[in-house]
Amino acid sequence: MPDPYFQHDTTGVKRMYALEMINITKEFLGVKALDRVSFKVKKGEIHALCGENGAGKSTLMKVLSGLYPTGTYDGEIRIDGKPVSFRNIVDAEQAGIAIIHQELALVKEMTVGENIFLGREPRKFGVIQWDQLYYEAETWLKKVGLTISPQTKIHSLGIGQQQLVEIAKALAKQANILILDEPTAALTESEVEILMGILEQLRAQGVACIYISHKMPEVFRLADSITVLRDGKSIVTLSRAETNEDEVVALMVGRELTERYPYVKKTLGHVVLEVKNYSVWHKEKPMKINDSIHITVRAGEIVGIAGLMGAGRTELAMSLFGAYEGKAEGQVWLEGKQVHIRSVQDAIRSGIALVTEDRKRLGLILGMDVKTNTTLASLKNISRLQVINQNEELKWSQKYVDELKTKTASLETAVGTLSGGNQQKVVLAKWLMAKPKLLILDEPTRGIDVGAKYEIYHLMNKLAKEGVAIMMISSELPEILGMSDRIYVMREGRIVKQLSHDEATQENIMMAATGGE
Amino acid sequence: MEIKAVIEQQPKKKNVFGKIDIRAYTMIGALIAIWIFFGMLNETFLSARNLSNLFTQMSVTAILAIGMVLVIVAGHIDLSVGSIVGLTGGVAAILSNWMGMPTSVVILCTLLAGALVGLVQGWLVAYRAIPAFIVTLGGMMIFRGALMGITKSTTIPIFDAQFIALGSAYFTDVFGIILAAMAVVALFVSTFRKRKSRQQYGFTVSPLPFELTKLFVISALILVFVVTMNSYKGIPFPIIFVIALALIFSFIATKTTFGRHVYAIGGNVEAARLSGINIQLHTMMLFVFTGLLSAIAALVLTARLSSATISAGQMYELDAIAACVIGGTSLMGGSGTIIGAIIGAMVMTSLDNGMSLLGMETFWQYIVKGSILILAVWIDIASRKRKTN
Amino acid sequence: MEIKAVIEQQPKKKNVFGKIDIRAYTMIGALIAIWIFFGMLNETFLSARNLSNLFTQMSVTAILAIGMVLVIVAGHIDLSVGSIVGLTGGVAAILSNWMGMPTSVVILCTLLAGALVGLVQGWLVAYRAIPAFIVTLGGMMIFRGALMGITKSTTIPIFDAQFIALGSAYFTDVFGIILAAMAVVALFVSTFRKRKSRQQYGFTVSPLPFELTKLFVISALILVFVVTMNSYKGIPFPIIFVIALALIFSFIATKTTFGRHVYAIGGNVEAARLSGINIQLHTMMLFVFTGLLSAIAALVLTARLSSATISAGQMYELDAIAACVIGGTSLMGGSGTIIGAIIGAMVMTSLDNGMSLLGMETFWQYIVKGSILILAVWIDIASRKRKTN
Amino acid sequence: VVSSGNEGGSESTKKDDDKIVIGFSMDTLKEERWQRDKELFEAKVKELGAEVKTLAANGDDAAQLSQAEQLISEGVDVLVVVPHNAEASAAIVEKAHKEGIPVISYDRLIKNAEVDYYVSFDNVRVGEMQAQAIVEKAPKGNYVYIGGADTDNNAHLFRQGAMNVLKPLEEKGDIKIVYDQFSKDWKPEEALKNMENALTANNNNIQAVVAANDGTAGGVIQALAAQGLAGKVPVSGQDAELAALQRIVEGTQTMTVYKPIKAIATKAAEMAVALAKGEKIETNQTVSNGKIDVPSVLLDPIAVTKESVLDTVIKDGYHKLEDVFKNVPKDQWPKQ
Ligand SMILES: Nc1ncnc2c1ncn2[C@@H]1O[C@H](COP(=O)(O)OP(=O)(O)OP(=O)(O)O)[C@@H](O)[C@H]1O
Ligand SMILES: Nc1ncnc2c1ncn2[C@@H]1O[C@H](COP(=O)(O)OP(=O)(O)OP(=O)(O)O)[C@@H](O)[C@H]1O
Ligand SMILES: O[C@@H]1[C@@H](O)[C@H](O)OC[C@H]1O
Ligand SMILES: [Mg+2]
Ligand SMILES: [Mg+2]
Repeated sequence: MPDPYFQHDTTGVKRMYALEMINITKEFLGVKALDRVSFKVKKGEIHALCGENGAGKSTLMKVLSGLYPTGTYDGEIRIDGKPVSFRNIVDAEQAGIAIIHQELALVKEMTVGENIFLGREPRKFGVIQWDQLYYEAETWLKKVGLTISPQTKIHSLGIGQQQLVEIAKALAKQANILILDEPTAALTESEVEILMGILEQLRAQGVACIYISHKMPEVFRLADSITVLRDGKSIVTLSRAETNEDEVVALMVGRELTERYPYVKKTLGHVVLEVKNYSVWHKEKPMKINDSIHITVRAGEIVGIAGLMGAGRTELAMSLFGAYEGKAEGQVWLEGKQVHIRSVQDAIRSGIALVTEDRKRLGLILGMDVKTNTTLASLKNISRLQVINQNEELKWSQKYVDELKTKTASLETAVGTLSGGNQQKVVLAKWLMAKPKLLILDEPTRGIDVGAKYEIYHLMNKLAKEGVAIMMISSELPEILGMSDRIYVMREGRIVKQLSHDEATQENIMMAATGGE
Repeated sequence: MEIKAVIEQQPKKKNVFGKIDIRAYTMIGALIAIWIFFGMLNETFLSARNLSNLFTQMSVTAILAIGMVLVIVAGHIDLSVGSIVGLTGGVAAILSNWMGMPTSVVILCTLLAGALVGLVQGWLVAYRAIPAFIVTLGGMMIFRGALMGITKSTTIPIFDAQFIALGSAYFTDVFGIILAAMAVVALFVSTFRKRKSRQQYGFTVSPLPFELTKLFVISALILVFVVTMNSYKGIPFPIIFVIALALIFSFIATKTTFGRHVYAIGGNVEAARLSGINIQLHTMMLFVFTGLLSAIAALVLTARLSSATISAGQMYELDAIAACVIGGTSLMGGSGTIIGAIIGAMVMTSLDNGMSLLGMETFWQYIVKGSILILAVWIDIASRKRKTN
Repeated sequence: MEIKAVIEQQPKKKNVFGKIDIRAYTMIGALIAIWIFFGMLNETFLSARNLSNLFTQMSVTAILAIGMVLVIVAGHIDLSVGSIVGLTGGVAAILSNWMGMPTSVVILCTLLAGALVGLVQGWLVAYRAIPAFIVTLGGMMIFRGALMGITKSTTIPIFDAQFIALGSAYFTDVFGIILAAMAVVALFVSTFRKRKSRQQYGFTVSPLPFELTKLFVISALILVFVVTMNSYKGIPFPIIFVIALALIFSFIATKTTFGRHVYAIGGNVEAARLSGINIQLHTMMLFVFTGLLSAIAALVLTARLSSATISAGQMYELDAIAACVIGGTSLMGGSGTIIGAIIGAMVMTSLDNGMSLLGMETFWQYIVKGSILILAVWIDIASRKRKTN
Repeated sequence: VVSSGNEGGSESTKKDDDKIVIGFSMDTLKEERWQRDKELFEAKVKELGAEVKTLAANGDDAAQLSQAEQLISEGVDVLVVVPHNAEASAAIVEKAHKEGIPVISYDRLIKNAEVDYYVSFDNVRVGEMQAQAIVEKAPKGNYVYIGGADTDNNAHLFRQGAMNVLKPLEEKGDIKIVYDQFSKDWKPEEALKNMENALTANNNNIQAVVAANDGTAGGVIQALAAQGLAGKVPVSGQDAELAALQRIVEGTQTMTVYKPIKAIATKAAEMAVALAKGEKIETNQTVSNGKIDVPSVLLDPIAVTKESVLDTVIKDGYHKLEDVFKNVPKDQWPKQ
C-alpha cells in the first residue's frame, strides 16, 4: 500500500525522525511475527501503534528495546538518523529508550521504590542510597497520581496501582523515546486522565512516545499519528487528522466493523443469583472490603458492575466463587435455594463460573496446551471412572476453538504462546464447557483487540439468550454502558447505585463511583 | 479452514512420538551410548546375565522415582523416601522374623505402614501448608530414628522363602513368553481400538502400514527383552514390579483426571484452584503414593538382601530425584514423565554397574558419575536450545 | 479514604521491626524456648562454657547457611557445599602438612580453590542454564571423589599451630571488650547518621526515646554476650568469623545493588531481566560466594578437628538448607534473610547440643530433631495465618 | 589478641561432689555392636560405683568433637573415646588435657595425640584373620575383596590386613584377586551389587570372598545364593552379628571376627574408674600412634567359625544358643 508519509524517507528528511525501524523481520520457530515492518516516529509526537491481538506490536517494541538483541532479527534501527545495534536492554536504555511492557514486570516482594529504580539504583560504590531512592521515587509516584508510600510492597497493591508504578518506573528513566504497551488496560478513567496529561507534557518536551492501545477513544484523543499493523506487516501510517476510528478499526481487522457494542434487548427469566446483605472481610486486616451487598441477576440478563479501582468488585466476585480467603457473611441464593459456597468446587457444582481478571496468573496454565486448559474445569463430564476420554476431549476443545474463533496453531499448542485475546478465549471456553447458570466475568476484555472484543460481546449475548445469567465487572465505561441490561455501581465496597440500561450514562455512573454530587 | 488443517497434523506427530517427550529421547540416546561404551570395554556388560542384574539393581531406584516424578510435577519434593524404605523394611522384617507372620500379611502391613507415613506427611504439606522440603526433611530424620528404635539397631534377617522370592525370584521361561504374548496382544488391541474410536469421532488416523510397523517394532523389542532375560534365568521378579508400576502410574499420570490435575497444580496452582481442583486432597494423595511406593521398594530391597538393616535406603532420595531430573522432570513443577524417570534410573544404574565391572577405583566412580549427570542434562539442554534458535 | 489509611501505617511498622521479618521473630522465640527448656533440664546447658561450645559448634553450619540463603533467594540451591567443605579442607591439609606451606598461603590457596570450584558450578548454572540442583548434585559427587583421590582416602593431620588456632583459639578478654565497644559505637553512629539523612530528605523518623531504648537494648545484648564469653575463655575465633561474615553478607544483601538484584532475580526473573539486570553474572557470582564460604567453613572445620578427613562435610548441605528454611527463607526464591539463617543454625545446634547433654538415645535424637524442624515451621505458618484471620 | 585458651581452663565447672563421672564419647550407635559396647561399658562402670555419661556422634567428626566438649564442660573425670576418625579426634585429647582430664582411646587408636591409654583389638589384625580363615578354606583360586566404606578409615585398615595375607599368595601365583571394591557407606546392598557384578564378570569362577564385615557379607552371600553358590564359596565377616552367626551355623558364611566386646568394655571401664581414682594402671605393651608410644591393652579378636561358635560368642553370653541356631533343626543343636 503506498503511503505518502513513508515516501519522504530519503536522506534529506531523515533528521526529523527520532526513530526509524526499517524492514524489521522477526521469526519464532517458523512463525513470522514481523515481516519487513517499517516504522518511524518523529520527535515530540505521540505515535499510536494499532493492530489486532497477535499483529506483532509487542514484538516490534521488544526488538526496539533490546529485549531481542541485534542478530535475532533482520532489519535496521536508527535513532536520530544514526544506525544503532542493541546487544541488550541496557544498550537500548542508554540510547534513550524506555518501555512499559504489556505484562507487568514488577518484583512483588520488593517495595515500590525499589521497583521504580530496579537496575538503576542511586548508588555510591555499589551501596544503595536508600533515602535518595525513596525520595525520588516519591516524586515520580506523585507524577502518576499515586499517593502511596514508596516503601509499600508491590504485592499489597491492586493491579491498577501496579500499572501506575510501571509507568512511574518508565518515566523515571527520563527517556527520549518512551514506549507504552497497553498502559491503560488496568487503569480507571481518572487514572487514564492523569496519564494523558503526562504524555501531553512529555510531547511538549520533545519526547517521542509510542502508544499501543486497543482503546480507540484514547488513541484518537492523544495520538498525532497512527500506524496500523496487521499479521506482522505494517499496513499504513496515518495522521490523526486524516482518519477516524472506523477507518483504523477497518484497517486493523481487514474489514468494516459497523457496531462496537452489539446490545440486544433480552427477555429475562427467573432470578438466578440473589445476594442479600453480603459482606466480605479483608483477608489480612480487620476491615470489610464489601459491605451489605444486595445483588440480583436473572437468567438471560447481563448485569454490569462498575466502579473505580479498589472498589472491591474483584473480591466480591472471588468471594461468591468460593475463592477468596477472607471471611464472608450474608446470604447467597441460587435459583431460589440458599447456598453456602466454601470452595471453588462448591461454586462449580452450584453452576457458577468465574473468568478472573488476571488471566495469566489466575486463569490459565500457561505451560499446558489449549485442549488441556479448555477441559480443566469439566474433566468429570468427559471421563468415566476417572479415566479421561481423550477423543471427547479433542472434540470439545475443537468445538470451542471453532465457536470462539480462537487463533491457535493446534489444540496442542501451549497457551502461553497465544496472544492475549486468544488466551482470553481459551479461558472463556473453559467456563463455557462447564455449562454455568451464572457466569461472572471480571474485566473480560482487558487487553483485547476490537475484533476479539466484538466476538466476546456476541458470545455474551448468545449465552444470555440461552438463559445464562451474566455478571460483568468492568472498568471500561463504554463496555458497561454498551452491554449491560442493568448496572450496579460500587464505591468503597458498597453498592451505591443501580441503573437500568436506558438510565445509565457515563456521567451518572462516574458520579456514583466517585461519590461526587 | 486453516486451523483445522493445522490440527489435523497433530495426531500424526503425536503417534510418532507417543507419550515420551524429547528429553526422554535424548536420554535413551545417552543410555544407548553408555551401553555401547561399556559393552566395548567389557565383554560381559551386555551379556544377558549382566543385563538381568542391571535391571534388578535399578529396580529400587526406579520404583522410588515413579512416585517422585509426580511429587515433583506437583511442585513439591520428597526427601523422606529413603528413610521410609528403611523404616518399612524394618517393619516388614520384624513382622516376618520376630512375629512370624505369613508373607501376605507382611506385605499388607508394610504397604499400610508406608501409606500411613505418607498420609501424615501429605496432610502436613497439603492441609497445614508446611513446605514439603521441611516436612520430608524432618520425616527423613524421624523415620530413620524410628527404624533404629524399633529394630534396636540390629540387622534383622528374613528366612521366609516366599518373602525372599519377592526380591530374587525369576519368572519361568514359559511364563515370560506368555507375559510377552499378552503384552503384544494388549498392545495391538488397544491400538486398534484407539484407531477405531478416533475414526468414529471423525479424527484422522495415521496410515495403517505406518502404525503396523510401529507395533511390530515395539513387539519385537518386548520379545527381545523376554528372550534375553530367559536366556539367563527368566524375567526377574523386581523388574515386573517396576514395569507394572510404571504402566499403572503412567496411566494415572496421562489418562486420568487425577493425573491431569496434578500436572495442572504444578503448572499453576492458583489457576488450578480456580478451576475447582481440590489442591489439598491431590497433594496429600501424592505423598500417600510415595509412601506406598517406598514400601514396595522396601519389600524388594529387604527381600533382595534377605535382611533389614538400619542403613537401608540411606540417600536413595537423591538417586530417585536425580533419576527424575535426568529423565526430563522439571524441578519447577508442571512437567515430567514416568518413563523418563525410569530411563533416568537406568542411566544411573548402568553407570554404577559398568564402572564396578571395570573395577574402577571408588573415587573415579564418584567423579565420573557426577560428571555424567551434569553432562547428560547439559547436552540435552544445549540440543533443545539449538533447535529453538 | 480507607485505602490511604491502611497504606500509611506501613512505614511506621517498618521502623519498629527493623529489617528482620516476622519469621525471624518467631524463631527467636523458639530459640529462647529451647534454651529455657534445656536450661531447666540440665544445669550445664546455659553455663558460659556450654554457650561458648554451642556458638563454636554452630559456626560451620552458620557460615554455609549465609551463602545458601542468597543462592536460595535467587531461586537456586547448592547441594555441593558439604563436598566443597570436604575438598577444600583436604586441599588445605595437603598444603599445610604434605607441602609445609605457611598458614597464610594455605588460607589463600584454599579460598581460591573454593571460589574456583564455585565459579565452574556457577558458570554451568548461569551460562549453560543447567538446573542448579543437577550441577551441584553432580558437584557433590565429583568433589567427594576428588577429595578421596587427592588424599588417597587417608586422614591428613594438621600440625601447624597457627592453622589450628583458626578453629580453636579464643580472643583475649580485653580484645573482646574492645570489639564490643567498637560495635556499640558503630551502632550509635550509623543509627544517628541514618536519622539525620532521613530528616534531610524530609522523612519522618521514629521518636528519639524509642530509638535510644532500642539502641541500649542491643548494646546491652552485645555486652552480655561478650561478658558471658569472657567468663569462660573469651570469644571463640570461629564465632568472630560467623559474625563478620553475617555482617558483610547482610550488608551485601540489603544495602548493595548486587544484593537487591539477587532478590529481584529470585522474586521475578523476568522483571529483573527487563530492568537490565545481568542475571547470568549475578547467578554465577552467587556460586562463587558459596564456594568461598564453603572454603572458609572448611578452614574452620579442619582447624577444629586439626585434620582433614574424607567424610568431612558430608550432609552439611542439608543442615545449611534447613537452617535457612527454619530462619524464614522461602524455597521458592525471592525472600530470606541472613540473620534468619543464623538463627536457624542456632536452633538446630541448640537441639543437638541440648539433647546430647541430656544423653538422649540416638534414635530419640533423630526423632526429636525431625519433629522440632517440622513443628517450628508449622507454628510459624499457623501463627501467621491466625493473624491474618 | 589471641589466647590459646589455656589460662581460662578452670576447674570451676568440675563437679564438686566426690562421685566419679566417666564420659563415653562414641562414634556411632548405628551398628549393632556399638549398642552392646555402650550397654556393657555403662553396666561395668556403675558396678564399680561410678557414673557414666554416653554421647554418640552418628559418624560425624565435628559432632563428636562437640560432644566431647560437652562432656568436658560437664566436668567428667575421665574421657573414654571411640573415635570416628583416628586423626581428627586428636583435637579431643588436646581439649581434655587442657582441663586435666585423661583420655582412653577405645577400640580405635587416636593418632598424633598424647592419648593416655589405648584399649583395643587390632584392626589390621582383624583383616589378617579374615583373609587367613578364607585362605585355609580356599588356598588357590580367584579371590574377591568386598571392602567397607571408602570413607571409613577402618575399612582401609581391614583391607590392609587382608592384603598382608593375600598379596604374598598372589605373588606366588596361588591366588588371583579378580575383583576389589569398596561398598559405599558399609551398605549391604552395595556389597550385593558389587558381588553380583564380580560373579558376572568372572562367570561365577570365584573361589573365595573376603568381606569386611557381617553386613557386607550378608550382601555377598545373597549374590552367591542367587547363583547357587552360597555355602560353596567361603566368605568372611566381622562383628559376630546374630544374622551372621546364623549364616555360619547354616554354612553359608565361613567365619566372623568376634571382638569380645564384653572384655573390651569391662577392661575399659575398669581402667577409666581406676584412672579417675588416681590409681596406677598396668599395661602389657605400647603402640605408637605417630606421636607417642601409647600404653595399651590389646585384646585379641577371635575368629569364629561353625566349630567355635559354642566356645566363643555363646559361652560369652554374647548371643543365645537358641537365637543362633534358630533355623537349624533342634535335634542338630550342639549340647552346651
Ligand atoms: N516468544 C514467542 N515465541 C513464539 N511466538 C511468539 C513469541 N512472542 C510472540 N509470538 C507470536 O508473534 C505474534 C505477534 O505477537 P505480539 O505479542 O507481538 O502481538 P501483539 O500485537 O502485541 O498482540 P496483543 O495485542 O495481544 O498484545 C503472535 O502470533 C505471537 O503468538
Ligand atoms: N494495597 C492495598 N492495601 C490494602 N488494601 C488493599 C490494597 N489494594 C486493595 N485493597 C483492598 O481491596 C479492595 C478491593 O480492591 P480491588 O483492586 O480488587 O478492587 P476492584 O474493584 O476489583 O478493582 P480492579 O479494577 O483493580 O479490579 C479495596 O477496597 C481495598 O480495600
Ligand atoms: O566393626 C566395624 C567397625 O570397626 C567399622 O569401623 O565399621 C564397621 C564395623 O563393622
Ligand atoms: Mg502485545
Ligand atoms: Mg478487579
